[in-house]
Amino acid sequence: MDFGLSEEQEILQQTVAQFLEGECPVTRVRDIFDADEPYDAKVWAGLCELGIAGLLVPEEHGGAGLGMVDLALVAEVLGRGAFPGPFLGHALATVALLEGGSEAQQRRWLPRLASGEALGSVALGEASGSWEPDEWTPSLDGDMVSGTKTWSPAAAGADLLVVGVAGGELVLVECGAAGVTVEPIESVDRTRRLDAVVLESAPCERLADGARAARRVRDAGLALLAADAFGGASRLLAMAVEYAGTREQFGVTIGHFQAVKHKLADMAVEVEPARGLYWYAAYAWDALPDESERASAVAKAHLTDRFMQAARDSVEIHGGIGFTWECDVQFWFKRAMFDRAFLGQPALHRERAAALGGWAA
Amino acid sequence: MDFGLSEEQEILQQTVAQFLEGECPVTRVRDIFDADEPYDAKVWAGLCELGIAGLLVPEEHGGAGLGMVDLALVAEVLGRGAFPGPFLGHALATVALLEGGSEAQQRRWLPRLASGEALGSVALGEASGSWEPDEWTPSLDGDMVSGTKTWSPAAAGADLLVVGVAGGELVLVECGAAGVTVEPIESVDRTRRLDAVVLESAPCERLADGARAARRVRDAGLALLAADAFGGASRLLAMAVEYAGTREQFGVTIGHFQAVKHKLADMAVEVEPARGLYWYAAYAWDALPDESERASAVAKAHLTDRFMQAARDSVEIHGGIGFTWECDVQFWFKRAMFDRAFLGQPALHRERAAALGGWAA
Amino acid sequence: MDLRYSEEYEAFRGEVRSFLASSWPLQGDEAELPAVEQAALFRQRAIEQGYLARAIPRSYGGSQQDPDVLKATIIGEEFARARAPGEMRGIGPSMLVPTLLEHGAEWQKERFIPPTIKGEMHWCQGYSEPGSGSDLASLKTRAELQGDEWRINGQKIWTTGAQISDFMFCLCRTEPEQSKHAGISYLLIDMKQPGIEVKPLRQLNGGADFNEVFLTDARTPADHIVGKRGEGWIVSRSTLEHERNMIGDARQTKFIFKGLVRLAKQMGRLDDPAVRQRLAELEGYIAAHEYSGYRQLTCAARGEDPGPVSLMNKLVSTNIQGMVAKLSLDLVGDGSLAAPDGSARGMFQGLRDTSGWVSQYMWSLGIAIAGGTANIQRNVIAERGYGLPRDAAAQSSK
Amino acid sequence: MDLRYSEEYEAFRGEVRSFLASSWPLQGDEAELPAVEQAALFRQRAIEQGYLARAIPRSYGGSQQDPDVLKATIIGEEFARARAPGEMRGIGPSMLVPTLLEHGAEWQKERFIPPTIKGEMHWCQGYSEPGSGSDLASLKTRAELQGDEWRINGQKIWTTGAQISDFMFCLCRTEPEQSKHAGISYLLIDMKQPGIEVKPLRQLNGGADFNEVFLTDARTPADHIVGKRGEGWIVSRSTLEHERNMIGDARQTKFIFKGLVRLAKQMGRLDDPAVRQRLAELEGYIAAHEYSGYRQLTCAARGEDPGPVSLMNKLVSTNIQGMVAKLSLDLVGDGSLAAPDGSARGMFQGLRDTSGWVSQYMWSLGIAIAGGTANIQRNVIAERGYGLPRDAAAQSSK
Repeated sequence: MDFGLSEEQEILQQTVAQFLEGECPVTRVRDIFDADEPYDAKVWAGLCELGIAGLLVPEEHGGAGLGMVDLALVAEVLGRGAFPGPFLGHALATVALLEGGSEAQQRRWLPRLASGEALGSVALGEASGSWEPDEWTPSLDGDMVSGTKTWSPAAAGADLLVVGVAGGELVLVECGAAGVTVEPIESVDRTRRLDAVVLESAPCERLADGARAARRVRDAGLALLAADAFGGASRLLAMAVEYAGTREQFGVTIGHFQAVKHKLADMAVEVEPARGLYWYAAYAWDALPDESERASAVAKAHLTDRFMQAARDSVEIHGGIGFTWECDVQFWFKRAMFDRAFLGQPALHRERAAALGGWAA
Repeated sequence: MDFGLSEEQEILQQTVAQFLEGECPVTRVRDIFDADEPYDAKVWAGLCELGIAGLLVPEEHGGAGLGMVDLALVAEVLGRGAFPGPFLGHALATVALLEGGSEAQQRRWLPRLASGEALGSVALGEASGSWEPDEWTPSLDGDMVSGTKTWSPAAAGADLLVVGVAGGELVLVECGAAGVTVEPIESVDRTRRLDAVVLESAPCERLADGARAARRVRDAGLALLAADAFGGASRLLAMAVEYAGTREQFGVTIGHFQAVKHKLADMAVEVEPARGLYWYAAYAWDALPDESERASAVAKAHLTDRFMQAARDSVEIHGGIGFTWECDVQFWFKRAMFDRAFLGQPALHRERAAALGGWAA
Repeated sequence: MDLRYSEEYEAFRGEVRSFLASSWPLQGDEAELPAVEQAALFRQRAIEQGYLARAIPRSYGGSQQDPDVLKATIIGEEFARARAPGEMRGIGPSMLVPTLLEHGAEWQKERFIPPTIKGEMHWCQGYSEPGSGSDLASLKTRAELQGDEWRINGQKIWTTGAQISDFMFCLCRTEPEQSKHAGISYLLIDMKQPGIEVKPLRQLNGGADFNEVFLTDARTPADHIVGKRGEGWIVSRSTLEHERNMIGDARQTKFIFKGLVRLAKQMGRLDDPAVRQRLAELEGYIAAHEYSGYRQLTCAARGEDPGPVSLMNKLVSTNIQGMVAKLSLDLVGDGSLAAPDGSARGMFQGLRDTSGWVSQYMWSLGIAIAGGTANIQRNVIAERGYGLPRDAAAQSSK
Repeated sequence: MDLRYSEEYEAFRGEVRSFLASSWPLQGDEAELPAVEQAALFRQRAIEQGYLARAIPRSYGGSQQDPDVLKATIIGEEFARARAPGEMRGIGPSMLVPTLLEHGAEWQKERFIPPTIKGEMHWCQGYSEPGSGSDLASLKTRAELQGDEWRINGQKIWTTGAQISDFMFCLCRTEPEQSKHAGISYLLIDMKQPGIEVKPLRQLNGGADFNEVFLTDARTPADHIVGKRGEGWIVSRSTLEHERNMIGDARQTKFIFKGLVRLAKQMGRLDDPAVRQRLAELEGYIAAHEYSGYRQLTCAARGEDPGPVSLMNKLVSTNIQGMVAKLSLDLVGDGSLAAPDGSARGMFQGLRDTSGWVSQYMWSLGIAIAGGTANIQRNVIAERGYGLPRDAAAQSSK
């Protein structure tokens, strides 16, 4: 019985954290946030060199052969650093191939995804607000797919899109192909830009076990968003604590005021004990298949709500300055909005958890 | 446009408040709370002498001919003083006769109710949790009624019971009659004890316009509970403020601690601006029939929730001592539980308000 | 208690209506004028009738009416119904003018009030500084009297409308040897001069409704001081009170709540019992705030003190906006993945699309901070409303 | 990360199971003994096996095992599954014994520990006083050394189990000339003496789980002091830590949550989407608290510091109980019109009827107050967990 990190896992987190501090400190995040380019390809390439792109991919396909816990630990660090880049979509595309790809599909794509040579993303959301596989609408006609998806992360720069289609299946679409149009969306979180994808008789390939993979992709996504949310909320807490120790009002630092102290304590009590929710969701994805679906739903709903509230609290503690574009708090504020809405809002996943828990009168 | 009290109304409140301070201070409330007798008949008689029992009754029937606003203003004062006695049931029985009684029924009962010579009460609740008229179950067979009602306030000492029956009608039952059994309930709020009423072919008389009266009784009850809740919550706030100014910890009164100060400010902000909700509900009952039903639902839901929260907050501010039977806070804590549940919980009335507001997709 | 108006007031309402029927919209050639000129023309006529600028003496361009809250309410209602231009909004008419009436020199009233209430002179407020938000007494912008001019150096922040303003009313430290409040004066400064630089301050939601104002050897004549040297603190207090009332207006929260119900309908969520419960719970707060406003209006009309509730309007409004924001975020669904529209909505705009609501979600945080943070409000309520002791932390700094 | 147990631990679990299979319930004549004696007999055998009283040296009646959090967890799980008597509960084994082990004189350990862990000697705690709740350092109960005896005068409050206790461990002021913490000593006082009067304190929900204890010339021998004179504060701190962990147990909150879901089902409310949302939201907190417990358990097993989270267990648990209470009040419906059953449920009881839930609703307030109020917890978290400054109000009293 061990609910803690291995030495390797701690080193993994430290390595990624140090890389970000060096290559993508918050000043760089700000540049990218304000830039037209959706992310810094060099920083992403650096992360790929660290092996992040292929963390889950078996060694025979050129990856590190690690598990969802490891990937979620990385997601926490990326969330803490507000990493601007295509991590999420790439990770989920990789999961789709791992969980539902035929051997040929895996051989073709996994080595390139693992190395970062190819960038993957997913196109799951729809304008109707539907995220759940059984509500997807694009239709297949032989090897062609037609339909419109939205909220696809960094699709504009991707090579491969894993697209959710009618019947809760997944198909592979190459971005350069005919009939594929990718439209940038002005997204709230400029560290993780989103695109709309219009498919008009675009060539595609069905994933061998797409229905299963769709559910695994969703659960992985929920766990990774929960991890990101925990990392982001921790960072907001740390920033608020630091600010309370430096900002002076009425002749003392504002941390002297019990109202501020207690607000910080309440933030901490909301955030800090919730770390295990994403650990458990990721662990269940790896090792407890019966519990994975519910654990990831609970983790995503809870942690993304905590993240959003921490962002509001952090703005409040920062006062007027926290409300400005110049203040770094905004990066996490907007990441919180992303984490909370992407793949469906907390209420959706709470209702799923209730149903999965068999709660009925 | 005047949303304030008349001089007469202010005098009315002061008169009742002074009467309670003199005849039923909190020490007396404690005696009654701990006693077997459900209330002090002498204090109730004193209130009747002040005209409270007949406030709504037209002068021709021996009452004061005032309106629901006046009665609710009295209810606020009684709530503030945690008045232990049969005010609520008596008021609602009187409303039933006023709003649905035939001339003969009114002539027979109103003068005695107005003087306090007869005590009235209502039997509306049922063990199923139903409070709404269209869910009532006792059945009529000619001039006999059979069925079981519960949560009837001070029914044990009443002369007249107004009973909700199938079809959303009301009937008059005399308590001494054959087939009427009144069973005391161990109720949470010992200032307003409740009884169960079992009717086995008990003689009864249909109220001439019972269906209309049933709705008017409910709306009056909601407004009066809201008024009581405001009075009680204000008292809890005043007690908490006073305690914060006297209790010392760490060498200063606890009101010096910002956490305590801000908790008190938050209590005040929840309670104080909500006074107008019960004013408006009562005013609408008197003067704006189209708005009365919804206004009383909103007022009851909101104010009884505020009262309950103020009770929790007040216990917290009082610390350990607030948690004891010896501390006066308990009277209002338990009145809050009464006000919140009697005639249905806030969620019921919020749903009614939503439906009455035409909120539909 | 009677929410109807008495016959006298209904008669007054009739007068207002018939004035409006004949006066707005403008007819004939006048209807061809630019909108701003039409509004100015109409306002002048309304002032002559005694319907606008009622608290302002005729000598300063007002209509000099006896205070009557109910008449003012009726005028507000009828002008809104007729969509006629009402009182000039903004910080000049609502904050500077009352301050000048109370503390200004005669020449200041004559010079500044008429153009301000006509909308010909625009003002911004120079109170907050980067280092002093809630703690205004610690402000650092200095003004030194050199000959017949003040020379002002420092920085102001959160200055709404600085780019389009003609003048700023500004708190400056003029008596450096005096501590805290005692050394501050209230100066009127021409914004159109080389010593003043305005830099927009972009906020969280992408809009830029505030500014930083840098004062570098900015100048203003020696007599452009309101009140005496070192009295700026007292002079400014009445202005802050005005601001708090402005922000706390219950009509705004009712308006935004209607928008929220509309949003729930539009998103197909009004049938969800959980949403209905939350909306109905919120409505309790909205209605309470509205009736509390009626009650305070009545007290004002009667010259009575409504008690501590008058200190709570701002915090109530802030709390409501926080609840609205949270519910709206749930209602917009995926809409919160898209960028907000960046406009400064406060509660005044239509909020008809999800992008506007996302903007409002962020904007609600600014509301909580503007005009004194929620914590300062709580201190005020507890101390002034309920006699609780002053903050130990703040006292220890003295 | 592996929530399974290693082979070594699974083997240990097997040993525990086979011990239990052969040892509980008692067989033959032993099964006819009174329940208390059966439990005592079983506990003695479990101690001999090294399964109970593991942290206590053999010389004081314990089994003196190396600390192993996982083994302790397995023992707890298996004993619970077999419904076998576990570690003695209560304030003596959980609070006094660890304190004596750390600070007690040799003779004190020999005399008091063995009967306490066998359940033959019962203890109560004398810390709180009417005038000093959160602020223990201000306590007033005095003990004077007269010859070879302490004479104690004063009053204690919130003393659980005082009527059935043999001894009290009690904080008294022994050095009146020393200020605050410095003048306090930790005494052990026989409860069965004329100088002690116990008065039950009835609480809000009608039960009486606490007492007042009046000490009037109560006596205890001079050597019944733990630690030195004036060190009582330090001696008591470790005990308070134990209490906080006890109260914060995540298993309890999980247990009560299951009861809440059952209540919702029983009241026919599980189909209400608003109820489902609130339950599921609460479950996020419950699950977080549970996993946080696993993590802290792992840290303890590894000898690592889990960080500030270890300071939060009590407040997390209090917050959860507050949420549970509010939801339960909505679920019981009219049940909250009836009197609570008055029992001290904490989270240990079955909570199978609405009357029990109403009692729990009130009891949750006591939980928030016991063992340091929520505000004191917040101070501890902010100051010790995140390095924020101490309270100005509290400092100014020094």
